[in-house]
Amino acid sequence: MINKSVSNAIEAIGEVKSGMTIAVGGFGLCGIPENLIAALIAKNLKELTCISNNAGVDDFGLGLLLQGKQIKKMIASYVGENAEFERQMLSGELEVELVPQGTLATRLMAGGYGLPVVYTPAGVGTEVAEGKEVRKFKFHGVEKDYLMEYAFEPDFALVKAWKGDRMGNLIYRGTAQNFNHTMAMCGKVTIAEVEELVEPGVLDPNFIHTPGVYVHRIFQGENYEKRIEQRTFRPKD
Amino acid sequence: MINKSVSNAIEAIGEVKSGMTIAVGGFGLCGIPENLIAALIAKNLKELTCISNNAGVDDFGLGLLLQGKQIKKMIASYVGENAEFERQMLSGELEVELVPQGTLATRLMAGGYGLPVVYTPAGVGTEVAEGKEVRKFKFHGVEKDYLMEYAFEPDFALVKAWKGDRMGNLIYRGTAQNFNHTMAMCGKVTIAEVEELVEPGVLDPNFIHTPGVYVHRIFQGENYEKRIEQRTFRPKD
Amino acid sequence: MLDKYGIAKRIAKEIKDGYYVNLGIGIPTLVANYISDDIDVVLQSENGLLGMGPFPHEGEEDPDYINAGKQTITTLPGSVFFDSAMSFGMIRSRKIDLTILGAMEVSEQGDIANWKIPGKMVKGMGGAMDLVASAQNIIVAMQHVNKAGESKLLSACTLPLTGIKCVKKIVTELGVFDVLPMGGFKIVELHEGVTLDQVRYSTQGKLVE
Amino acid sequence: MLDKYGIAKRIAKEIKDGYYVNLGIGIPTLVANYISDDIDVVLQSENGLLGMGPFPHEGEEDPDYINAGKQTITTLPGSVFFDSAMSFGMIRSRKIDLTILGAMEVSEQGDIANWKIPGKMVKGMGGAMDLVASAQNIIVAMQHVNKAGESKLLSACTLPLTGIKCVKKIVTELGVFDVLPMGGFKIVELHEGVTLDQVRYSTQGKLVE
Repeated sequence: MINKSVSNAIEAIGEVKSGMTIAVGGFGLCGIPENLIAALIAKNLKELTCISNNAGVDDFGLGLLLQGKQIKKMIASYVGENAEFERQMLSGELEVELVPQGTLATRLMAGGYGLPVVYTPAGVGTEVAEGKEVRKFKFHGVEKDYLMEYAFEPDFALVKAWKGDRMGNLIYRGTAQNFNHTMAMCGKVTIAEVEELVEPGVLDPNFIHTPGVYVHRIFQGENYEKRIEQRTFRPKD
Repeated sequence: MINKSVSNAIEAIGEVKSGMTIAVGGFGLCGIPENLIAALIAKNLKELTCISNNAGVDDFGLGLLLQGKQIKKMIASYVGENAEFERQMLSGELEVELVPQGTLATRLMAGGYGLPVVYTPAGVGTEVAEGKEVRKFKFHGVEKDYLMEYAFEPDFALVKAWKGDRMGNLIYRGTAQNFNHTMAMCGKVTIAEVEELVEPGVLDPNFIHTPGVYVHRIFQGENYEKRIEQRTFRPKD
Repeated sequence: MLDKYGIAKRIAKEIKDGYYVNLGIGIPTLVANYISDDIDVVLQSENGLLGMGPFPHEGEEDPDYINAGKQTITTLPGSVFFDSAMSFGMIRSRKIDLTILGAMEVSEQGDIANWKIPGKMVKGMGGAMDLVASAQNIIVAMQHVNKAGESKLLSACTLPLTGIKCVKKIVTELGVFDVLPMGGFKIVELHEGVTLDQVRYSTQGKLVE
Repeated sequence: MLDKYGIAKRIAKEIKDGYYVNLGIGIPTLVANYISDDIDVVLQSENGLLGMGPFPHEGEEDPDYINAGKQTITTLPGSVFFDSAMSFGMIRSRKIDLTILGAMEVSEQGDIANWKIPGKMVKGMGGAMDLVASAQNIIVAMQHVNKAGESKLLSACTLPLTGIKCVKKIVTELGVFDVLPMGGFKIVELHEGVTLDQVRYSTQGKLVE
């Protein structure tokens, strides 16, 4: 059995260096790799380029890296929940590249599927299209313009799954899957933290989201806070 | 609850017409939609263009459609197990387009993911590249040639799953998943036969392979033969 | 004249039995409350869920179950979770029948601007550009005029665009308008108590009466 | 001189601990029998399986569990099933460390021909073109000469190509040969009882001794 398990987040991110490009899973604060983010802070890695759908909130998620001025460039689709982010962006300390959410997901997918580019209609006719190749294709019976977008090839992908085994096979729970699976597939090196680490053979081979071949190191995370951004309830019946 | 279930294969293929392009799931004889193939025979539809990794064997799978001269064109990666196929191809009755297996899968995936084209390195420098756009991309640190390949947009996709619910959610078993999931996603209309049809809520929402949004009709198949092509055993211990 | 609940209720009538629907943030989210019990509809949340249910009861919230607005939600029988790439794959491949979203401006060509105001903090486009570029049927839910009293139905958008030639229908507090293929806002209906003059006054773009 | 089992056994030595390996049909399939018990290796079958186990015991065969050669197989703890698109996705994105396949011809540039003989029934390329176009490390297992006694290590392939400039190593009944980046078959080792003259005689392409 190939054993990819390590004991903790610090050991897991051993090779991550300042200046690298890292993809970080999660949507908002849902499904973020809490332990790996803490390890990036503990090791005080700097000048990171982070690819993540969002940038956390001021005191949680990637917001913690922003507090420590560890991020040089943020590639995201929506970054609205974070005052420190706004301050650094407006002051020019932080470089920001906004990418439509579907384009973000698809460029990550392209990396994992070995496709150097994809053509997507998102952003045609908008400022997102500036400087990009535009090409017409007929598809679904309609001829329209598409933008050529490059695959992401991050140095590291840091993802969070629900359960995983020592061979790196991962399963996610609910909407915490979000970008984690796609990012896991495209990291040059992928590190996964899981709520429960099990032995190979425990997970049903029919129902694994991310095959272990994509995962290089795995560990069981600790003290998950799993903070909720918008606690919304229905009226009492 | 959206109810997509119909009572049988004949009802399910109601709108399939002669001359249409249909994607048919399975790898060899594993995971083929046995009931749907039988219905195509019963309705004696002709001039079909079939996209399928293989063409069955003489007396099973798509081979049965070949016997009835129902296929005009076959798009496949490997067609070696079928004498009638060979006869029709050599006589010019049957048009054959051979596509590398990964290109086949990826063109189907592109259809389901709304990507009009993909670039793949398979077939560069071979006869598969003839007439195709070749373009250099740098990916994985290597600059090399890729071929532009178009997404498949079949009129119908006929797939076979293990279990499914009335909303069209599907799960597959073992290597019978193969092309079925990918094809289910790209059919303009997708019809699924399953070994066991259940009510919505029975299948775990975390472990559905093909979301029901891709599936238009579903029914529980009958009398699965599930023939094995190469029955191979290990020596007795 | 309708309030935001009225707009949501009116839009709900556009939803047909068997539809898969994506609801944006704001008024569109309210639409879910007015979908007829007589029809079966599946709500997609682009962060990876088909079959979104109502908000949870207090104490039953689950941090792993959220919608695209990061609100806690529940599932329904037949729900499915999936990853973001598949989510936008199904959007691009036109499996979603109807997309309802808010806007700052819509042009008479169907262009939409709803993500960025120059000079203000830019939060990002999220999934809006993908949705408008691919959806086959887009309804915009918005106020007819902005807070400064300026029309939001324009001959051309003044704000940075989210997508071009994509909006099919607009529902405002004043009425329902189809965006015509050759350009122009066609009055489909005026809400109760609204006069044609009111609409003319509040619409800067070409109105087709 | 080695028989096909010997060739398979020799190739097995190229497999390192932790490798993910794709084995083609024919001699490559035999390689699985000779992988050292001291190392952990995962076999990929491109029809959608990582962690291929041995053939089943008689009576335990399962029609839903087959390999790319359509043979009945078993799984191992940690196995995963997936769809064909993901399978070739992982091949293209270079997650498979080693691909071992047969060939009819290999050129001194590393071109390979293994799918089509003009005038004979064409069965198709299956997954071979995808594998050779993407694999970072390809070993060819084959006989040094064909049934007509003609060399299969050529200056240029005569048969229709499967892929270009991709083969890194060849193991035949005579020896082990690296395909050099600048072209040529570099002799890495001669099998027991094989003379240099035998290899020279059987190799039409440029031999680097």
